[in-house]
Amino acid sequence: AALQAHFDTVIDADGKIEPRDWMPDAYRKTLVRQISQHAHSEIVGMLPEGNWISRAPSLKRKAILIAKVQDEGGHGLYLYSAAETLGTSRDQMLDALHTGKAKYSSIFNYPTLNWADVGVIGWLVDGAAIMNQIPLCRCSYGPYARAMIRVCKEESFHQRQGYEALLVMMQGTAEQKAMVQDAVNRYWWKCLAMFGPPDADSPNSVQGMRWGIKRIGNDDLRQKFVDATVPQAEVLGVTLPDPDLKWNEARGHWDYGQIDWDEFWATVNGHGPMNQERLATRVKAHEQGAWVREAALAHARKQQQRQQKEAA
Amino acid sequence: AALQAHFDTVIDADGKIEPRDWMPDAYRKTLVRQISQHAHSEIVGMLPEGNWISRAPSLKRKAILIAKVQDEGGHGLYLYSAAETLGTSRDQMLDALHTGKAKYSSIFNYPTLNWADVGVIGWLVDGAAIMNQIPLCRCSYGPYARAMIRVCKEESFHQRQGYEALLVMMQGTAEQKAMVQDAVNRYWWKCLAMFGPPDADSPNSVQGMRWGIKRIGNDDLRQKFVDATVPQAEVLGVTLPDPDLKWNEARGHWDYGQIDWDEFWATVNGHGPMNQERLATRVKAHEQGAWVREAALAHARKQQQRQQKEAA
Amino acid sequence: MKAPIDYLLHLADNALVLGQRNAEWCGHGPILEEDLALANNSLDLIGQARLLYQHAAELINSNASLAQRFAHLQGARQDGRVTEDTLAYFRDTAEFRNHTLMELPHHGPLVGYAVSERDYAVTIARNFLVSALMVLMWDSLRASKDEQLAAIAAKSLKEVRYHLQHAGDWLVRFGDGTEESHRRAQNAIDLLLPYCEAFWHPGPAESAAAQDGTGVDILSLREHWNALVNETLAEATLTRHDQPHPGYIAQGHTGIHSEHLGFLLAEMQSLARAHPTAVW
Amino acid sequence: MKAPIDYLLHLADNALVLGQRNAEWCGHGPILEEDLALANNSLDLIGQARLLYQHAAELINSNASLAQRFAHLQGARQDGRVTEDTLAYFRDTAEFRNHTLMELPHHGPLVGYAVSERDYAVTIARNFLVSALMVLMWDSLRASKDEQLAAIAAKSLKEVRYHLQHAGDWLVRFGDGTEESHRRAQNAIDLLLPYCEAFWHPGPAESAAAQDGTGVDILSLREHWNALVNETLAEATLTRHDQPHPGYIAQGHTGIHSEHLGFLLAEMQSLARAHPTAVW
Repeated sequence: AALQAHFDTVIDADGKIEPRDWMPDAYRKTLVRQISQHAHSEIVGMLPEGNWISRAPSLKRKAILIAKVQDEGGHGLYLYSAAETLGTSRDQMLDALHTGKAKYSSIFNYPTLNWADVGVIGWLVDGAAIMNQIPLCRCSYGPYARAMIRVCKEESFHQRQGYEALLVMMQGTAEQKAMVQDAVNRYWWKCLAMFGPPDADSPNSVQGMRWGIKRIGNDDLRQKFVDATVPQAEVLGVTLPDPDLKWNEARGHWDYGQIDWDEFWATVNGHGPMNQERLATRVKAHEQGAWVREAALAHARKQQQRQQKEAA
Repeated sequence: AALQAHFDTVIDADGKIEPRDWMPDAYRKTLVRQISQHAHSEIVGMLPEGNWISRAPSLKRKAILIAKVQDEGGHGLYLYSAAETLGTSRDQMLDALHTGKAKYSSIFNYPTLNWADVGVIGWLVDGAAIMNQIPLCRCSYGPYARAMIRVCKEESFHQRQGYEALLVMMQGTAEQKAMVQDAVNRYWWKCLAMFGPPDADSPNSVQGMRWGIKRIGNDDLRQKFVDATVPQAEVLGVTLPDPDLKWNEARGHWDYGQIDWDEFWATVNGHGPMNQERLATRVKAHEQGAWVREAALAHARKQQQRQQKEAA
Repeated sequence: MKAPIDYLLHLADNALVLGQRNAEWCGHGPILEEDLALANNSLDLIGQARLLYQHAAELINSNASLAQRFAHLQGARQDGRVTEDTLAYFRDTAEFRNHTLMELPHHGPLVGYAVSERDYAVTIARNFLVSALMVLMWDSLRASKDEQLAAIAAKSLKEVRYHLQHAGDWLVRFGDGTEESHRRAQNAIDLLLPYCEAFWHPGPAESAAAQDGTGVDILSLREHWNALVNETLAEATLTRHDQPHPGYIAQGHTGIHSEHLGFLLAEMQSLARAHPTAVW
Repeated sequence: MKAPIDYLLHLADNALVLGQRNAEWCGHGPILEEDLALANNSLDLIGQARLLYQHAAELINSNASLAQRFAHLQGARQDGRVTEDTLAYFRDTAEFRNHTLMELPHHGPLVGYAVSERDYAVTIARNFLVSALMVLMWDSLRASKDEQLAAIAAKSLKEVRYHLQHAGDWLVRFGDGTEESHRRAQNAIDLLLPYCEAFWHPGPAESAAAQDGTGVDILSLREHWNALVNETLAEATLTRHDQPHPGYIAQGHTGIHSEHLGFLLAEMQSLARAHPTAVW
């Protein structure tokens, strides 16, 4: 009870909980779930963009894309580390991913179908992710907050790179412009859904707010995203595929149309276009890499034995 | 002895030996070796051309190429059948191929590196093969002779198709012409070597001649091929890569340069550019197809059992 | 009367893409006879695609607004006119109208740039599911008001009847063969059946063609298709698990493909695109 | 002084093609850290390739006879001038000058259109054998009379030292790890060592560069390379079976490649070639 009281004090004072501090089990569990889900998203998220590395249309874009996908892997690494400070191993988390117990961001269950998808993922998907993540830089759990500061910094860089790539394409040939518009058409609504169901339908939010894990509601974040993105789309010269999109003078915000939540939930629940493919690809990479990991362990054991012998 | 005498009489009279006829063991063995080697060559020979099916530059050429590779598989099939009449099963022959005991034509140990290779294989490789094979249509072993009649007919068709494809390319862009010349440069000498070592160094020839399995010497066939091909190259507008190539008025034949027999033997003995790849590909196809063949057998057995039950 | 151009392209792309996939086995088949059978299947499909593209090209060349729509395709033209090869080799992924089912690789579910061994069960299961549809489609299309299409249908019907026979026979062997072959066949059916849902969600071009009598009311074939499929699956002792779920329905026929088609086309079109003015 | 153009292309193509291959692992690695390491390796190599292609492009643009020789490459030009992308994306297979070793897929010996699972042992063994060479090459090339090339060498040397360390460490883990990893590593070494013979058979451009002091006398590095390789193989308990035989020596560096490069380039160049005038 004293521990709980101390915890509550820290939380109320917007202080940081650190790995060795006492914390409620539910807090710990929620954090592990959220951080590992975020880490999984980074790892699974390597695949849609990785899909275009071999075909990047210039060496410069190829290098930028590899560096970006590498950054995502890096985010995955330190998010797994942050989650490990809560007492769950990477193997346990990977196992939860591979058996379908853990989720990852549903946006990655859509295919990347043309080169502009890479730019649009930077601009819109990373853009939406940043909106979601910036509040987490102030999250109550120290290692997570610090990881998120680094993640957000790099994601902002990726977002600008993605947008810049699209700007160049929109100054190009008719085919290039068509690619960008096609990619925007396919990704726009999925990005709005990334902020999660309306607050009214979002059960985890209240406790998350209390714990300083979640700080802004889904609908507010979504609105913020729409407001920020509409002018960018205008500069770019693409049409956002929503006939209901219009400026609401009274609200001081952009109104937007109805999100297809049935489609969202179908995908979250495993019936999107690529759920099976993404997960199976991760599982296969892991399984086929087993002999590599075993070799590393076996060799380390042998080395250790040799050193012990020498020491003896 | 009476059997041997009868056999000799048939051979001397240029008659045909049929599967149920008595024949010397050495004759049978030589035939199995030669026919199966020929069958293997057809099967392995599907690979260099098959390499370009997916990339054929027009639908018409794609269809022609698939049909051609299919024909080669067909030749393989009835050559295996012809060899089976001599009491060796297809499985035994395949096993000999896969374990490296049986040979196939060494020409297929070179890669196909551009689209013109497909045409050049038709024109030069099939052309050389036909020169080698036409005499076999009169071979003393009936099933082989009959198979060869069909093979030669289809090969002649392929040769004309290959030459025609090259004619079209030589009327095309500079890049197309360069492809044809590049392919001819790589294949010309290998094709000359296809007729085998000079007769003086060819130990199997004498007995083969006696038995009516081989009817014309290597050097004569090679000369015939050169004489037939030089004018075709001129019509095509390609240069045959041999500075010593010139018309010899006295002989009434084209003189040609020295074949690199070291390179020929290195390749025959397993050290060519693609010996490992070709064989490993065949072995892999066979091994990975094992479950298909087993399924077919298992199903046939089940069917049979069901029929017996019904009959009972 | 002529069928809508996108309907012709849908039929042609189906044939070409599946033909391209099946030809990948050439030289790698599990048994020589199957190398030949698959090559034969592929030849038939590419032959059908050629007739359909030729028909489509004529339509484009003789219609100013269509000519305008395809004006950006500059490769493999003859005297400035669109050819079968212009349509096959110079359209981008999003312009292809084949069902997603046709473009899937011969293995289980993986992302576009994964690699995996080919699985003959996937090949056979797809050929079976597709041929069962095409037997019904071509049969109906013999009555198309587009006479050229009707003629193509009559020719194609004979071919796909054989494809259906061949694939069905093997599916039965696999399902009612060994434990491994049964497992592979069941996995393949489980993988592919959901993609078949797209058959029953026609795109605008298919609907337009059904309306004007040049095409088929595809939904009218559904029951028959189910019967064909169920009969063979039963004989093969395989199970249908395709309970309709509220999930994704493949949209390749409206131009939204899987990650696989891009790689297939990159390879298929590479040489033609490197030499857009060449004649072969 | 400038190195011969074909020498620059040889070095650039080596880096690009191996970089392209190694990037194939991205998202499919055996362990997340290796995904990152391979991506890093690939980034370094593509960075090297870019510097070398830029240098080569300048040389071409400032020399009339070279400009003529490359006039047929029309894609990705800027104001009519050849760019790094013109050289990377618009040359055909036979124009590439990389060692055959770089283009081999991550699996055992198979024909060009076979498919197979990737084998990380092949990846590691190749990176080791190549890095051992490049450490020596770049070290020597720091003294190149082509100052730009010397600068590129100085930068690249640091990178490949790390590559050598990384690949060497893993090779030792594999060789001296489990039975399976040892077998895989030995197979990979057996597969790849014969392709390394090509290092010691320089093409005309390499010889010319060695002669005029812009390049390296590659044969002078052989002993050192052997020592580097033998030392790590010994630590890895792996065996060298590469008794010189009178057989084929790979000729990729003179433009005669394996069947694999064509497929790699078809994929890599597909988008750029589909839009030759586009700026990205």
